[in-house]
Amino acid sequence: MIMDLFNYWVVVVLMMSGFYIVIAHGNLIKKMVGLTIFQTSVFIFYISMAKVEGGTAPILAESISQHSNPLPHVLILTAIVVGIATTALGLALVVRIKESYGSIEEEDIQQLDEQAQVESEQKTANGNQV
Amino acid sequence: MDIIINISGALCLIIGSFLCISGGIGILRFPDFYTRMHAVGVTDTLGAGMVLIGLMFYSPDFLIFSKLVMILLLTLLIGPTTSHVLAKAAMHNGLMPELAQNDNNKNMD
Amino acid sequence: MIDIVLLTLLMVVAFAIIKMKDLFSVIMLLGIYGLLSASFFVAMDAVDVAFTEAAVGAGISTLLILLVITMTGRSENTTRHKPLLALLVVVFTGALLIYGTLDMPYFGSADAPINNHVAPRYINGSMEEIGIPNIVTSVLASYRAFDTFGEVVVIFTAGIGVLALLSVVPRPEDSKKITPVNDSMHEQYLVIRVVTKILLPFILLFALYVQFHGDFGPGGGFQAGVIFSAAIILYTMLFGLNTARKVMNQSVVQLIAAMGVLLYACVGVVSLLNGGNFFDYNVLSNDPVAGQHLGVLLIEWGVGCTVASVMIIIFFSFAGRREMQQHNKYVDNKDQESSL
Amino acid sequence: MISHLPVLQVIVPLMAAPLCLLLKRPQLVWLFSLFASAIAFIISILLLQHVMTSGVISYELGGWKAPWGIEYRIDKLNAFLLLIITAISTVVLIAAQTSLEKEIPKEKHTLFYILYLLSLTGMLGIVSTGDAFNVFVFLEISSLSAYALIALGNDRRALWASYQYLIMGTIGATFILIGIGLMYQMTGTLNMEDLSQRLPQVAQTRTVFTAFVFVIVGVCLKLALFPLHLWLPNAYAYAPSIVTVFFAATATKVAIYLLIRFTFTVFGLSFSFATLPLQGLFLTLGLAGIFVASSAAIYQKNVKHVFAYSSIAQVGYIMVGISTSTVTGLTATLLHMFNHALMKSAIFLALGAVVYRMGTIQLSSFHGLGRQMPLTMAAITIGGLSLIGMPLTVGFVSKWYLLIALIEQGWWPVAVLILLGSLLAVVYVWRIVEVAYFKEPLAGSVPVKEAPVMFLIPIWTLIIANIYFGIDTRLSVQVAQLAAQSLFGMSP
Repeated sequence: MIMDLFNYWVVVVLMMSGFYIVIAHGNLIKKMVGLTIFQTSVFIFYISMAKVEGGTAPILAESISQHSNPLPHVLILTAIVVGIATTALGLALVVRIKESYGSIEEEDIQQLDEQAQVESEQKTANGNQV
Repeated sequence: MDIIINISGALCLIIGSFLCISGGIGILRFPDFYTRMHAVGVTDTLGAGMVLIGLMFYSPDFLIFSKLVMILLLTLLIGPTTSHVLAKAAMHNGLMPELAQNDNNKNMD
Repeated sequence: MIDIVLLTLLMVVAFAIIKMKDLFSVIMLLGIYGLLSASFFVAMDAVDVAFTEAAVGAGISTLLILLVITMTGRSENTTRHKPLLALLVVVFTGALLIYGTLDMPYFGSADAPINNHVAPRYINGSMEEIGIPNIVTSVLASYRAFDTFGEVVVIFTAGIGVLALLSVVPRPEDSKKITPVNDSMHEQYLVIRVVTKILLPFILLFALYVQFHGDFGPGGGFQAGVIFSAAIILYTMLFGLNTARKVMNQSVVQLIAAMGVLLYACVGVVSLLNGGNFFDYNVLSNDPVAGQHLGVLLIEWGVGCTVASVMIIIFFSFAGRREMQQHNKYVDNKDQESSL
Repeated sequence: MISHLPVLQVIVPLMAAPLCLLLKRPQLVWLFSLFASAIAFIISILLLQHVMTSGVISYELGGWKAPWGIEYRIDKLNAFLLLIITAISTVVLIAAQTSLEKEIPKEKHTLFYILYLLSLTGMLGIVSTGDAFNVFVFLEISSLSAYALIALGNDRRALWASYQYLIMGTIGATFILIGIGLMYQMTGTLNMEDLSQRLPQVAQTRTVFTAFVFVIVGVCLKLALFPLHLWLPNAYAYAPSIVTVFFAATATKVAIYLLIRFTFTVFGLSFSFATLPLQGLFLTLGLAGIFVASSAAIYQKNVKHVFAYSSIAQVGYIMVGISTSTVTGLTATLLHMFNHALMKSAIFLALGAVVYRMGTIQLSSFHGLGRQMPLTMAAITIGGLSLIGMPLTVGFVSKWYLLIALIEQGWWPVAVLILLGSLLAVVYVWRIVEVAYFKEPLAGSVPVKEAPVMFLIPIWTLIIANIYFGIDTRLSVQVAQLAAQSLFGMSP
């Protein structure tokens, strides 16, 4: 039982390390890296379940009778593309954030936003007094 | 005939793996960037080459043999180039070899 | 056995990524992570997926992140916000997943539900119905053609999104100025430039091989598109963005991206007009199997075109943004000097 | 051609998107996307008619039978949703060009319309499909375009909001992917109809339980259920006005649709409400959402923030409706989805008009606006009344049904709490009305004119719809009731 499910448990640990990076780290690029690891680990999970003991790659040939399951492969091909699309868009956002905030650390950005908020409120308060 | 092919194939694979391992040890043991580059560059081109040649001995048909030849050519072309570019980039950014630095220091003394 | 070794390596790399502060090493490790998972996919018989993961996970995405850290800096702040809470969430989620694995069919078992319901039809019937040895391609391009269509639209969306976020209005002096190919740097790049020039035709040829060979072995439009764009990206990196833009005109590339999606959709529309359902390739020709062949061929072309051109668009946008930033910095410095 | 309507519904806006790239001229692109959206709207009307008269339509893509190929399956529920989405999209697009002029640089207009159409396509695809994995693919189309659209806002906070949304949205989508994978592993199928038949055999396993939890959490991230709502207010507040209108009216509805589809159809009512304490969970979170978000709305300075928080509160009402798990409760939920789309789109569109004239959306800039922009302010007021649930507006109808459902169950305290929640809505709407009608314009502020016609037409179309469906409830109530009944497996 332990060996039979061992692969899945390792995959769960991989997923969770990616997930941890996403939520615990403040650096925006590191977050994207974490997201990629999280997604890749989910792909590993799908591909693991497609494996059939003694099977071969799902390409038909005369001498081969047992194939691994092709359907998860198809799903993951699609999911990989979705993953790179998300990464590209996320990175584009990071570049723009760096340009306009001057930082890619979550804490700095939140601080800058709060400052801007306070300043604009002071400005409106002054405006009301005038 | 079969025995000769098997033995020579195995020999190539063993030499190749030995070279790869020595390259790995080289990365860990050598003192600075350039000597490490040397360890990786030389042994990986040769190591990978030997493994590929070893695999060629075992290849069942001509198609796979020719694919292996192509991979070999590619590694022969790319391996040295990447080593060269890496070393050059390091040089360009002012990274000096450790031995040269030692010499300089001695001269200054 | 080999899968356990690979999984262990993956775990080591993942933990190293959590620990590392230097983003450059993190990205290198991410590339290694992609390559290791690609090797794992080969061990799991998923050759098509391995091919894609190697091209995307270890190739394009690593390259993109590297390009981004040249603009954003490579060190990470040490402070983490609420690491305990995050750890709690993660441990809870992980525990739930482990709990869920307990009733799963065992790894590699042939009598698991997934091997006995939908999939057998693909393995046993696809040769007669579609006539292509690579089952993954048959499922991808015919049985679940609409998913693949969605995938092409996703990548198109990403291309348009990146363009909307990063596109720079070209400065007028750029188009007039004829920039020489960085001659001062020529000597430094000499070897790699020569080698690249030798390799480029082979890379492009390989892309075409992957495109057409997808029916028989691993490969297909997506992998071909990524390889093709990799060749262009290599060229851009060595010969400069402006030179590459002269080779690949950006608006033409955008046009090709749109045409790829439209080509894919039009295959569906034609099958509609011929009296079948959307993406029913059987009606494309008198003989159903020939129709399937034609349909698969055409949509793979659509996928290849869109993927290649979107990847190029994405890379050009990032590189163009970087160039603009450097130009602005240069101008700023000059202004400061002149004011002094 | 009529039998191909399900796929045309999605394909028309989808193909229009790359075609826009070929047209180049922003004006043309705008007209073209308006045209495409209008065609989608007509198709959705035809589909709804067809479904009401002759039942469920199943469309096999690629001609492959259902568990092997991908199936589009249109029943009353998704036909209703399709109608909401396409109607709002079309009406909103009318004002798009005028609004964009002020908010987005000219050279990005074409890209904006392409992303808008792709986002529309994604939502329509999620709603039409009968295949679990296809849901994931189209979910990503709509989310990716949403991230890009939100980031087009001209405040730098739009970028940060969009990034946060991207992280949360991708985590949500990955959770859904994990859930789908687990379900697939236990049943071997991805088709929803097939899943619903095969899942009961393995319903007792721990794997299916985990799959259910992951799907529900993933969807709840997308629909901004309290306490997973943190990405929403900023994303709505800093996006371009048109994007806010479109997403506020449709995006959360699509996520709620997914929730209903997975809990009621795929996992089945008995499984969903028996294995997890969903009833209590949804009720608690829904009520908490209503109170927390409504009170937060009261303290906002930015008017878009006020109504963004109000959206989270409205999600709370919808969840309370689902938690009753009765036909009446679900009818109230579906009705509220329709009604909320109507009122929120009207309000946010009117706010867009204010931005067009004033260039800002702070509460302080609303001083004396009731006299300067009477038609726009009237629209905001009527929309606000509808949010509160005044009789003669649509808001009243859905709250009424919700109360009936709660009283049927005998949940008197909850009914009282719902009424209290509406009082909070009175407060935050009143703040805006008070400033606009009873305060003098700030000294030194430049007087502004009424909003342009291209704004007033869609705004007042929506407001009239708000009142019409508040008085003549036959159509909406009937459709919602039939859809709810079909989810419970009753044939009308």
